[in-house]
Amino acid sequence: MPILSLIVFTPLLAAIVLMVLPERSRISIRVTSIAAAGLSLGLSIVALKHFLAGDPLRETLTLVPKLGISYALYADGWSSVLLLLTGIILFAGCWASWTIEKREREFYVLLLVLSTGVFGVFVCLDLFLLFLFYEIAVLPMYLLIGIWGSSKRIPPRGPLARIIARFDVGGREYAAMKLTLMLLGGSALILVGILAMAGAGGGTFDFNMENLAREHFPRGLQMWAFPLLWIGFGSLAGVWPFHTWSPDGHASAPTAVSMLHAGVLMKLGAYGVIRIGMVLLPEGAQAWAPWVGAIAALNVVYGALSAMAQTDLKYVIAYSSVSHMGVVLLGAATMTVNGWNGGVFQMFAHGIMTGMFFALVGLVYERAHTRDIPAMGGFAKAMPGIAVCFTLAGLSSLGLPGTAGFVAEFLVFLGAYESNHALWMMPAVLGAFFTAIYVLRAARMIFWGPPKTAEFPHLSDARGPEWVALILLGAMILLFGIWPRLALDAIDPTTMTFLPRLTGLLPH
Amino acid sequence: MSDVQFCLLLAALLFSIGVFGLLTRRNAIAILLSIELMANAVNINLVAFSRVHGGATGQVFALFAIALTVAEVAVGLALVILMARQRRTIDVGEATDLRG
Amino acid sequence: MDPLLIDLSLAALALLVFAADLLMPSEEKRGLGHLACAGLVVILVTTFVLDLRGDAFGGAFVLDPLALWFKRVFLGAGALAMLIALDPAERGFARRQGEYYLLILLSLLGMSILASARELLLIVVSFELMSLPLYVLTAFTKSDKLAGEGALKFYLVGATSLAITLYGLSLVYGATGTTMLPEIALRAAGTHSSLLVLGLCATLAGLAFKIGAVPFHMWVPDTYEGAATPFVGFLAVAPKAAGFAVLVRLYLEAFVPLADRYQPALLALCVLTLVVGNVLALTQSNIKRLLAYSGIAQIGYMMIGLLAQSGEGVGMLLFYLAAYLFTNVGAFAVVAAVGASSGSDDLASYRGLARRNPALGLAMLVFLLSLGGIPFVAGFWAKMGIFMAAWNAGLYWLVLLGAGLAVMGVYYYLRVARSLYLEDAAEGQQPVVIGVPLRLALIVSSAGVVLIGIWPRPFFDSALAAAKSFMH
Amino acid sequence: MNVHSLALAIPVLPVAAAALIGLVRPIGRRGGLAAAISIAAAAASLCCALALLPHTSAPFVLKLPWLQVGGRTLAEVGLSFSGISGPMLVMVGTVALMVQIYSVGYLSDEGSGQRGRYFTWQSLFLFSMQGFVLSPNLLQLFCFYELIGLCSFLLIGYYYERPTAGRAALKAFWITKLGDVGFLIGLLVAWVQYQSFDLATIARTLERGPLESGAWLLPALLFCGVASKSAQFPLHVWLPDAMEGPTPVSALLHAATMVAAGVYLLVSTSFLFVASPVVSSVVLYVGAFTAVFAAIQGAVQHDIKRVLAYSTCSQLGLMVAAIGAGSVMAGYFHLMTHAFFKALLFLAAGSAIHAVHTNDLRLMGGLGRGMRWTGIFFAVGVLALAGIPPLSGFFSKELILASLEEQPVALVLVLATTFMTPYYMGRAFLLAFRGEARSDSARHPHESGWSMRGPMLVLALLAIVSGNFLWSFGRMIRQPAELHFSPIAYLGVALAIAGLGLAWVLHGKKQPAIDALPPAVLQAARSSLVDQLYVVGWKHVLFVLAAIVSFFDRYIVDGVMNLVAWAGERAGSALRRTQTGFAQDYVLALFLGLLALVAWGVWGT
Repeated sequence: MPILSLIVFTPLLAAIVLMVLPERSRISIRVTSIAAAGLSLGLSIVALKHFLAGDPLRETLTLVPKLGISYALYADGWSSVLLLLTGIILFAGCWASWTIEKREREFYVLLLVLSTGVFGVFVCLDLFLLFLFYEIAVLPMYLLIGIWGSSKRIPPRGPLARIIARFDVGGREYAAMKLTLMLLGGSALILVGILAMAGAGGGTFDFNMENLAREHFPRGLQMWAFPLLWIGFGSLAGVWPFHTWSPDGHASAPTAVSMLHAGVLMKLGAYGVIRIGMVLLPEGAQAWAPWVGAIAALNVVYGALSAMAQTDLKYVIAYSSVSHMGVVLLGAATMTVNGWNGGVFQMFAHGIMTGMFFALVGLVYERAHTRDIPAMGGFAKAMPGIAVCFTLAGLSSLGLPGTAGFVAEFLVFLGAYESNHALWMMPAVLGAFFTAIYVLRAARMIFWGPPKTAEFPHLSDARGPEWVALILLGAMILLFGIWPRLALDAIDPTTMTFLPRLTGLLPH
Repeated sequence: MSDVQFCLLLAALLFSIGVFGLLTRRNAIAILLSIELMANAVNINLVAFSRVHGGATGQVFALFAIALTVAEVAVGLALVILMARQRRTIDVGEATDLRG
Repeated sequence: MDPLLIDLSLAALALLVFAADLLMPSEEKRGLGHLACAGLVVILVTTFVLDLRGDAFGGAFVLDPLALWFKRVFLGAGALAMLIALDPAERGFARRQGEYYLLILLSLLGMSILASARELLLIVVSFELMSLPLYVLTAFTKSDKLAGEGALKFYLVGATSLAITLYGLSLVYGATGTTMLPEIALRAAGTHSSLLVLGLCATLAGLAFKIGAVPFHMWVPDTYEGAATPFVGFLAVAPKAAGFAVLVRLYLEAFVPLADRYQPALLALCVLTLVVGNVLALTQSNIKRLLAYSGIAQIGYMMIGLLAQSGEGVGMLLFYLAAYLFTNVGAFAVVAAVGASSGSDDLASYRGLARRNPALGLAMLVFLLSLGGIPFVAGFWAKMGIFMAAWNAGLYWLVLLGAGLAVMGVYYYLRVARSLYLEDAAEGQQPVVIGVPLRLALIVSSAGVVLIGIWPRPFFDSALAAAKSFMH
Repeated sequence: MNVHSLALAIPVLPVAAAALIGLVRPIGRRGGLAAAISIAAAAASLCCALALLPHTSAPFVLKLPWLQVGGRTLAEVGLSFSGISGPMLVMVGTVALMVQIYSVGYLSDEGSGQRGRYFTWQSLFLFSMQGFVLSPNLLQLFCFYELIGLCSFLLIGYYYERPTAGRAALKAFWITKLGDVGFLIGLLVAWVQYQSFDLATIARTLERGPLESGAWLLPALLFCGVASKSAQFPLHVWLPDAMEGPTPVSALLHAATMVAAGVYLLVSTSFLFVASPVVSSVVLYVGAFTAVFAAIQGAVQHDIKRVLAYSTCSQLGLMVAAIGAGSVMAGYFHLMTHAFFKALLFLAAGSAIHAVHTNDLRLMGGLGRGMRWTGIFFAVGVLALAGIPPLSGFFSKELILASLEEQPVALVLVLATTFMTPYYMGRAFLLAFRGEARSDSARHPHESGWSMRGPMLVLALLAIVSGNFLWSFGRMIRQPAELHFSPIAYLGVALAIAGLGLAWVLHGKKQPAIDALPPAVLQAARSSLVDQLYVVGWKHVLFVLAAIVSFFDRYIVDGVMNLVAWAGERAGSALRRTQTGFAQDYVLALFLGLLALVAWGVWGT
């Protein structure tokens, strides 16, 4: 049974089914999409099991031999963990969109199409197909944010006020356009980078990653191709200064989309940087590692500090994503076993955690009708469940032991300290501390203290379907925090197969 | 200088005059005439070259070219008439509704 | 089979329509349209069923896979244009519609011959046979001032460029003493006469006008805006393809020995076209002008295929043309539909189209995505192929530039998509209703776009094969 | 039931209780049931600890690989039971159990759901603490250390609707976290230096021979963690504010768990400190200074709980100083005895507060009459803390003084402390329980019920007798335990009695003076300078920095992006002007193009 293809294309099929379903029967629409998501989730668990059992899944089929394009899927440790992440977030996201009313069918269709793209990128061995899936994953965002998003106008100040006013910064259409263009710009660079590798043979193309991994590209090519891939994928991973789409994008997007985008799509970028940029271009990666690491370290602190200064809850979370993705890329840049394991684990941990955050923000917003933190207060009495979940997610994001976030960050710190640039560890640790400050501060202002207004005490706690996402994600945070080997035992072997390509060049 | 080169020079001169007229005159008819001039320059070229290479190719080419330009100008005149009908003028400079 | 079959049958079809036009009473001339359209489809089909190749007139006329590919593009464009035109013609100029179809057929005949011509004189004649009807068709709606203006500009620039082309060709003839392309190639190999170079540069200028490359593009937006939309769909595709046919024949066969002389000029044209086309499209508010400028940008991408100077390059150019055919004709079909219902081509009249007519909105979205080069629609593979060809030809930075500008392109295509999907219809905007033929055209073109997008392999294969047969 | 499962049961029972109460809503909503479960679990876990106590002679370790990296084990999770952890387990278990029982009475008027939450955190807290005590390696120590921080955060913030509670809770969490940053880095250092987190392994490596360089790094970083949790100067600022929590919580925090954790960490990693004299002396002086500093602060407070808080702070200083001086025995034993009498003091203070509904000494007075039991308990606590023989405090303080004989400076400081401690404790006692009542609520206080008195009684007994456990304790942790009655010891006792006497003289009258110290001292002691520094760093450095960064992001980085788009549009509309609409301009462009092409073609190459 082609399990991987099923994982990838189940959402797409569901989307097609949805298109023929009547717009009216909302329950059947929801059920279909949730069922599809659940199926993908279940199968991705199967895929993970297969890898742990020692026979990873693989599917191959040649598409356009003249152009060296083939349909090759392969679930290694990283892929299967990230598949699992995607499955979880998608499933939770479908539940979290329970309250969508406006043009519900189109919403779910786009959501599912997008997730097909994401699944595809994670399992695809053929760079060309990977690029295709990448674009599918990015593009529906435009409509998803543009149609279902929410606008928050920031009255423009400062030197560039006039221009910023022109572009109605914070508006959802602005956010959607900026996100789409920046990510497509990134994908243009990726395309060139991919062509550079695939065409290096000269005359003919070969897009298969495994074949390319066997090649040894000339140093010159590696030197300029790596930055292309790094910036290209990095712009999706929120690498400074190409992160600016993410605060606006995540803030404007509807709940489920924020969950998927921050939870999974940003991982596509990081995955690309490591799996393609670093693994296929080891020398380039080695040469550029100081830059990658330094900017990643910058990301961590920069994101954390920006988050500290925000008053819009969604912006806080969005900037925290920027900071946490910095941790991922830092782990990648260390080029140590711990660093890479930590980086990939952080992808998973942060995905779950930020997904939970956005789900909660959505719930809070639906109830309080504001995202302005100072305007909130004393919600803990009205919505204890949400308060607990928010605190849990916060603890994971500040890397408290017992949550998934700790394992990831600890491994990355360790990797950084072991690496040739021991000092990278400092900003990372500092960033974690800052996270403790802004996350708990936000939690206190929202949930603690006396209620700010009279109706706050009468707000309702999460109920019914809303619990599903929260419980699922919360359980994951704890499960993988207490017993990280569930994921780590899959991540580690894959790291050990890839890393030697780089460490072989290390001057130890 | 050989007579061929003389012919080429003449043609080039004629062509340039055509270009000049084409760029400077506003009257549609005048512009058509300038285009005619340019086309005739071509014919001179062709004839001259056929002298060089011998054979009839050049002359045939020239004949065809003449025929073509005639057809071309016929269409042109039709368009000018249309313009005259629509705008009561044949000043090309008047027709600038489409721009940007 | 007789290599002239296609062209002869086209001519016959034209005559048939002409005769029928004379005989038919002026009420049911609509039948002519059906007749012409059906005829084109039949011819198109025959090109697939019969195995056609060979040459005539001592090699002056050749029917090789390359020519065949171009002819199919022309025929397809013609047939679709007819379909789109049926209703508007009935509404706009019911009594004269016979001429309309006749002129399109004649222009098609010209193109079809042009694609096979390997002799300068034949090229010139067929080129004119193609161009003259286009001038007339542009001005076909006599009552419309804009149409007249567009036609006049089109004509002036066209006539001038014809003169320039002729001048250039005369020099070419002078320098080589022959008009047969293969001969020219042989003789050119030896010489480096600046006369010849002058000639082929002048010719290049003339042809650049036809394909609308910057700076010879300025007629394009005005003509598109002025002319009737159903015709623009045709004008935007077929003549451009024809122009590329000539360019390929002349510059990749006859003038190959001088490639290093004209390559830089061609490169400059290409870059200019890419940049200016995209930048100018950024701020357009009239959909036809927007599509005109974006079309110019598309031409820039096709020229990359030319620049690659390789069989792969030509093959990808052919593929691009096929994709462009469906995409662009389809897009203009939508414009025609909306224009007919709202009477305006302004972007504003596309607000909330996705709600007013979901099918139409979706079709437009598909075409826009294809123009923007987004995966799973034809345009993506077209750009991709061009880039890969360019890469193999070592034009790395051109690929980078192209890819970057493609993003810029996405911006203005998304602007349209935004008014389709994100904005709500202004009050008073009715749901758009479209007639059967137009719907048919839309179905065909969008089906083509999606099919190529999902399973491009057969198209790639045959395009590359055609190119291989030409660039041995 | 074998020892392993006993050891396992110690942390597992409380966490099971916590899960039960926290996750099963029906139980969580019934406060009484929750309390019962939690207390039962605590009791059971205490029993296990007691049952284990005889086996300290046969230490054992249970391990499970927790992180597998690069094909080998990076870190393990497990239990290590030894003479070090044995007594601690019992102490923690006892105090926690007593506090929980006490809480039933103390929180009787709380909402039932609220109590459910309270006992969830309590059980979780017990779990974290016992897990911490049983940790075999640094990583696990760190994990539970953080969990302890979390639990105290939650408990301090128990009254979450009080703004002050929230702030205090966060302050505690952040400051301890700040110290833990050091601890965390310490972990990294440990891994790079010793390739292991396992304490035993590290110890063995050290025995084989000291590191060639950087041996000071690890202990120094660990001490950051210690200082933050055990409230050593300058990281002590969270401790007084932590009084926002319910009084039983303060008792737990200050006696058995939060602050004890720091000292226990110091104890269990003492071999690292031995290896680097520099750090040890730093530890010594920081401890000694904290002892005096806090003692001065304690002498000027009006809030009875704050007095106790500062006394905790200063006692911790003594323990740290002792360990810094190299006598683990002294520090650790003082931790034990202190736990009992400090818990007692807090619970007694709590019962007083519960009666008077205020913490303010100025509004108390004469409570001894109405609440005889409480008064006696408090008095016992005071005497024990003062180190009056034969109470428990005397023994441990003896050891500490003895351990400092070679350290003149520290010795002086500690002696000063031993003089001041009895003074301010005596002052607190006299102001609260003797003299005239100074407020209506203080006039007719009613003694609290047995659910509160019982635990106090137990603790009082322990506070009196636990000193005699010294020798068995010494056997357990395999250290020589003897009291040598040196002159310093006598001096210590004399100073203690002097301190009490001074308190009696200054505050013993019917209308006692609240503050007897010279105003200058009061001024100096009350101006919380260290706090100010934190506030400055917080408000005027961190947040200003954050504001700058986010401005930069929004208007510079983002601005550039927008600028690019803007430039594109400008270029577009500029180019549009070239499209004039004049046919002849088009022709002109055509010719210019032609010229360019020709020029390029003919002369270009």
